[in-house]
Amino acid sequence: MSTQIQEQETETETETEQTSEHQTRRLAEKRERADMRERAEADLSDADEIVRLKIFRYDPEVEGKKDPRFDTFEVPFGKGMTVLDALIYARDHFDSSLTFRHSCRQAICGSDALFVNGRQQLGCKTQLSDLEWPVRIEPLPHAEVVKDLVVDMEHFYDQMEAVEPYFQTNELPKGELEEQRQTRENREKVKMSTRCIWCSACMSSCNIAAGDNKYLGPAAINKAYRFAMDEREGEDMKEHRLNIIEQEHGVWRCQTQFSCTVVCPKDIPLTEHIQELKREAVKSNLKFW
Amino acid sequence: MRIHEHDVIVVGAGGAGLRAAIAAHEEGADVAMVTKLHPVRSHTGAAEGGINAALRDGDDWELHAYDTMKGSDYLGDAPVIETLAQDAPEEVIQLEHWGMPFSREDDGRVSQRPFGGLSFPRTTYAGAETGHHLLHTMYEQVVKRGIKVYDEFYVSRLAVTDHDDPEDRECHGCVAYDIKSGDVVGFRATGGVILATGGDGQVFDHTTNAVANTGDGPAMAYRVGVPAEDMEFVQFHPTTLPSTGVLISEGVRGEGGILYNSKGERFMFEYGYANNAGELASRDVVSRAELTEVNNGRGINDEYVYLDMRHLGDERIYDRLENIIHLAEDFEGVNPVEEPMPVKPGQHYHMGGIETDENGETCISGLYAAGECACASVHGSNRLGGNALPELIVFGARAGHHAAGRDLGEAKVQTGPSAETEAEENLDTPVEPGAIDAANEDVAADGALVEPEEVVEYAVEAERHRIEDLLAHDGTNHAEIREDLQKAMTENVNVFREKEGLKKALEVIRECRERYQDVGVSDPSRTYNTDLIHTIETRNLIDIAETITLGALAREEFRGAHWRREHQERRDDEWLKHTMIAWNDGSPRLYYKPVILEGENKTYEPKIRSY
Amino acid sequence: MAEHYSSFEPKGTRWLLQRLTAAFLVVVLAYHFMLLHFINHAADITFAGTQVRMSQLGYFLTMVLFLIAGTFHGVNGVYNALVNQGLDGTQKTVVKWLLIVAGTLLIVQGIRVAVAMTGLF
Amino acid sequence: MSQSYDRGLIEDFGRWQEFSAGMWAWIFHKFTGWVLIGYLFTHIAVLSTATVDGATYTQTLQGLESLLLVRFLEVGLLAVAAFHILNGIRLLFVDLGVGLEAQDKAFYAALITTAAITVASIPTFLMGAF
Ligand SMILES: Cc1cc2nc3c(=O)[nH]c(=O)nc-3n(C[C@H](O)[C@H](O)[C@H](O)COP(=O)(O)OP(=O)(O)OC[C@H]3O[C@@H](n4cnc5c(N)ncnc54)[C@H](O)[C@@H]3O)c2cc1C
Ligand code: HEM
Ligand code: SF4
Ligand code: F3S
Ligand code: FES
Repeated sequence: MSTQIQEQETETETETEQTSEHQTRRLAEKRERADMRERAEADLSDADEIVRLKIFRYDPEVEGKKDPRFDTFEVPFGKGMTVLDALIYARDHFDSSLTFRHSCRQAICGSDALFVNGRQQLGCKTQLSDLEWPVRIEPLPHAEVVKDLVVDMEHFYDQMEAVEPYFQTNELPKGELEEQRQTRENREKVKMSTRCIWCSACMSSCNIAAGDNKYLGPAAINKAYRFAMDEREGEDMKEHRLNIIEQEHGVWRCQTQFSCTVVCPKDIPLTEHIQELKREAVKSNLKFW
Repeated sequence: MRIHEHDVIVVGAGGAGLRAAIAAHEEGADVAMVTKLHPVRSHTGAAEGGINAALRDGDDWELHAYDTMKGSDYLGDAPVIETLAQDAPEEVIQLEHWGMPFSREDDGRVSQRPFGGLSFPRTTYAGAETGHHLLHTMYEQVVKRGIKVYDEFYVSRLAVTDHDDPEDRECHGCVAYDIKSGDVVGFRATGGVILATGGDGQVFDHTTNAVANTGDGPAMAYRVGVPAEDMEFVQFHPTTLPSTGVLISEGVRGEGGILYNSKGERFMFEYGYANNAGELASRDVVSRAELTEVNNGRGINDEYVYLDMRHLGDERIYDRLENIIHLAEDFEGVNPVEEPMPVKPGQHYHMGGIETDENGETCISGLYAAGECACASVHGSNRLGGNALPELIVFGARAGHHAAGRDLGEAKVQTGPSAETEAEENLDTPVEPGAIDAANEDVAADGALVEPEEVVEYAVEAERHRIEDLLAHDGTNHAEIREDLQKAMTENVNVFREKEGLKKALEVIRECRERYQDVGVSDPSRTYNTDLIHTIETRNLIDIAETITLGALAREEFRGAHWRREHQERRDDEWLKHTMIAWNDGSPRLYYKPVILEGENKTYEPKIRSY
Repeated sequence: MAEHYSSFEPKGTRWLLQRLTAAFLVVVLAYHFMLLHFINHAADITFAGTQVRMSQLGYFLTMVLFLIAGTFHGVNGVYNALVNQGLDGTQKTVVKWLLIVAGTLLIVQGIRVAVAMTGLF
Repeated sequence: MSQSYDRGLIEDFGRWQEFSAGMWAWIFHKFTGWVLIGYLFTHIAVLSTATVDGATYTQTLQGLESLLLVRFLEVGLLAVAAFHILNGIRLLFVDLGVGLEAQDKAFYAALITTAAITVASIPTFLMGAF
């Protein structure tokens, strides 16, 4: 129910404007950056240690950033500093166009999964002191780069949503304010799987997902696991859940590479969950035969 | 011009926004969510503790309401508090039916545990990640219902008619900046716009809130004429990690954790801040004690104190406080089994916000607010732990239902400037608050804009200009302004408040406003321009900071989370009233409206708050 | 866009068979290697020796089964590997049938060889 | 506005160096699997000489065995088969959900055992080749 009317005129107008203004803007940018550097330098001189960051830069529409490159930033290091802290410092003091997603700073929003020194990790949960310096920071591999460290997450969301990621049951209790019963053991069983924060680190690390774009991927399968194993949904629904993950690009694609399990910032035993679903699927198929 | 049309538009997709969208959908409305973060990235996910609801025998909603009223230090409105207590059980069971993985009892029912300030263990929880599960469970329901989500769309302006009196104005939609493509997009809402933009902790430089919690909703509503209510009431948490603001739960002190200053003194006792309760004194007492230590030169690095739990022994730590070890290691690089953890107070929750009634509606028809950005008011001057999450689902649902046309009955809470009973006449501000050029840039000033389509189109056009200007202008970097603002707020408007400091803060805020006139965005890109977004947010922070400080300066008493050096007592005779600030088209005006203490079955008598 | 699951086909069958054949192959392959490289050195193999072994029904059947299991396991493994790399559509169908034909030919030829080795026909 | 850039080499550079155990195991298993199926086809082809007559069969086999290259290839085949079997066992355990925490150690063990078997078998394989 949406009306989308493209306004041709303004669009072309702004475009020409942009190119003509580009020079001046870039010069001004440079001046500004020099200013910021100066201020930052004052900070640098009393810092004991400097950490060097090599950050991937790319912007499809800015001259000079169309070809991807690595920029080096030198950031004063302090105890307890995380990769995200360093990125924020670099952005606020050296180059305000440095772009990355972040929000909670406490490993719960899942927006800052990055490729740091060749491994998928959350910027906010990675101590600089645990890394080899200089620190190389890139956007997540196997995802389209939108700009700098920001990647397109649509594909990941699509996969997550393809497994019917919502609770379904036909047997809700009748009484008013009556909850469904769930044993502690059963809650314990699904507990780890419910901790996923949709950061997509696992998906990015999986070679199979890289090769087969339709592969559901570890996070989505884990999501399916979360419901399939929840006793509150009932047996019928479990059957249905297994059908979903048994699809061509479902669990059978997993080659137990374990890299998803290795990188998951929430320590979810993804491979184990996938394997368990494979066995469950075989078991239920054996019932059919 | 791209204009999307829906019955109900929900701005923000945290707990409150998601619940509102589901409610509107239940009502049969065509609802869409517009959010600057993908829903699962919202800060509701960070809540750990739990959700209060009177579910069991021996407990009932009246007890919950009573506890909440007492916790609010009698500044909450009874009809709203009672609505919260009455609706919470049903809403929590609803969550359970949607599959939320609550912690369980042996008999398979949802577990409840005791929480500070509650007379009954009524806090339901899901491990130490209640908010995460609440957020994800509701997003799942949104996916199930196929509700349209415009994710990574930054709402920067409300489309409101241009009547002189805010109470005559109507909201017809909003304008958003599509972060990925750089388009300015209009949203037309035939039923209503629900703001659910969450907290505004970024006003301070140290907070448990997310970087995205910049108070956009309250700032936008405030500027189109909705009064801001009780803004001076900001809750601080005494134990947060200095570098990130990550919260170290009260559990550490509960288990016997000890606070030390740089001289190794157990200052809670040594300097008599709380000779009986010591580390277990209430949040505000501990926060102030910590800051006093630092101010008196007994802090470490002039910044924080130590929270030590080593003496508890490895076994007990691993058994009960394991997650604390991970938090300290991951976010502070400290292993709390081997060394003490640095902690300092941090902003945690804002009780004040957009003035609404118990149906979530503001004085502008068609404009609603729910969640932390709203002030109905449930929490009064102090929020009890575990009461924010039920607020999200209860008032989120009510706002959603009401916007979609369900009849919820006449609201008991009066809203808008007409509810004023008393004006603030002699507030002594060192500088003029409000817009620099008093002219109202937020509503077309000629009073001609009333047609819904026009209102939205005008707003889109205005916003497009503002963004073009910001992009074209090379001026001050917003980050400098933001940093100075946050520092000033933390220095002067945090747990310690005194007249001179508050005035100082107002001066800095004014300066920030002036510097903001010259702000520019140096990233020329249309694609994912976070520089631009942060620049717009900074404007909102300035407005919010000002309301907090004005409220704090006006309220000459010590109530709940608001402490004044000059006024160390709660003064019910004079201050049993809500502080209201109206933007007043650019020149803010303070006034008061009464607190409603008459509940359904009883009237709440203010008592001394002691536990 | 993510593909929603469509028609129900237990993909688990091939997965299970891959594991079962693998388990079988471990034993037989080890036996095969031992017998033909360590007990009887490969260099000393003669038709006569082969014939003696092949003429025992048990050994004959084991070897035929070995062949079938090995072929299925190998061909199915290759197919999976290609699908994992995103092989799709007509290409996938073509490859599938190519592999089935190749596998069948291998088994047929293998059995012919085995039969020849018995020297009975 | 999908002008996304294919990171190509930039992405691949530095990726394989940081592969984890499970990924290497996957690559080696794949590689060895392909070698083995390739060998199976060749093997049957060679053995097909049996359908001509016994003498040709014996001649072909012994002719091949007298080539030093073939002897070396056989050592290689053993190595490949040994790894595929050992890692195959590891994978079977993984499928059964047994010992998942030790999967990386199991991979290293498979590598070492393969090396040991290969080295130990060299004398047998090369016997009489010189
Ligand atoms: C660390 C921590 C622990 C807590 N623990 C508890 C607890 O145990 N119990 C309890 O009851 N409460 C707790 N709280 C409080 C409670 O979690 C919050 O008050 C509540 O989650 C706020 O929810 P919300 O839906 O209002 O906002 P949020 O969840 O913050 O969501 C805000 C939404 O608005 C969107 N948004 C914001 N601005 C814009 C804009 N301009 N345009 C478009 N979209 C926008 C964002 O994208 C986001 O989706 C805790 C808070 C914190 C910080
Ligand atoms: C004649 C001998 C064998 C041949 C020709 C062979 C061939 C193959 C091939 C081609 C693959 C696919 C690899 C890929 O690209 O992913 C494979 C996979 C596999 N092989 Fe073998 N193999 C043989 C023996 C064995 C043995 C003895 C085992 C012992 C356990 C084994 C276990 C496995 C397993 C478990 C897989 C599946 C890997 C996966 O899909 O997860 N194989 N094999
Ligand atoms: S499973 Fe782990 S790595 Fe994957 S998206 Fe969820 S939290 Fe991230
Ligand atoms: S990395 Fe990929 S192959 Fe399976 S175990 Fe994890 S999904
Ligand atoms: S910033 Fe939220 S997960 Fe890192």
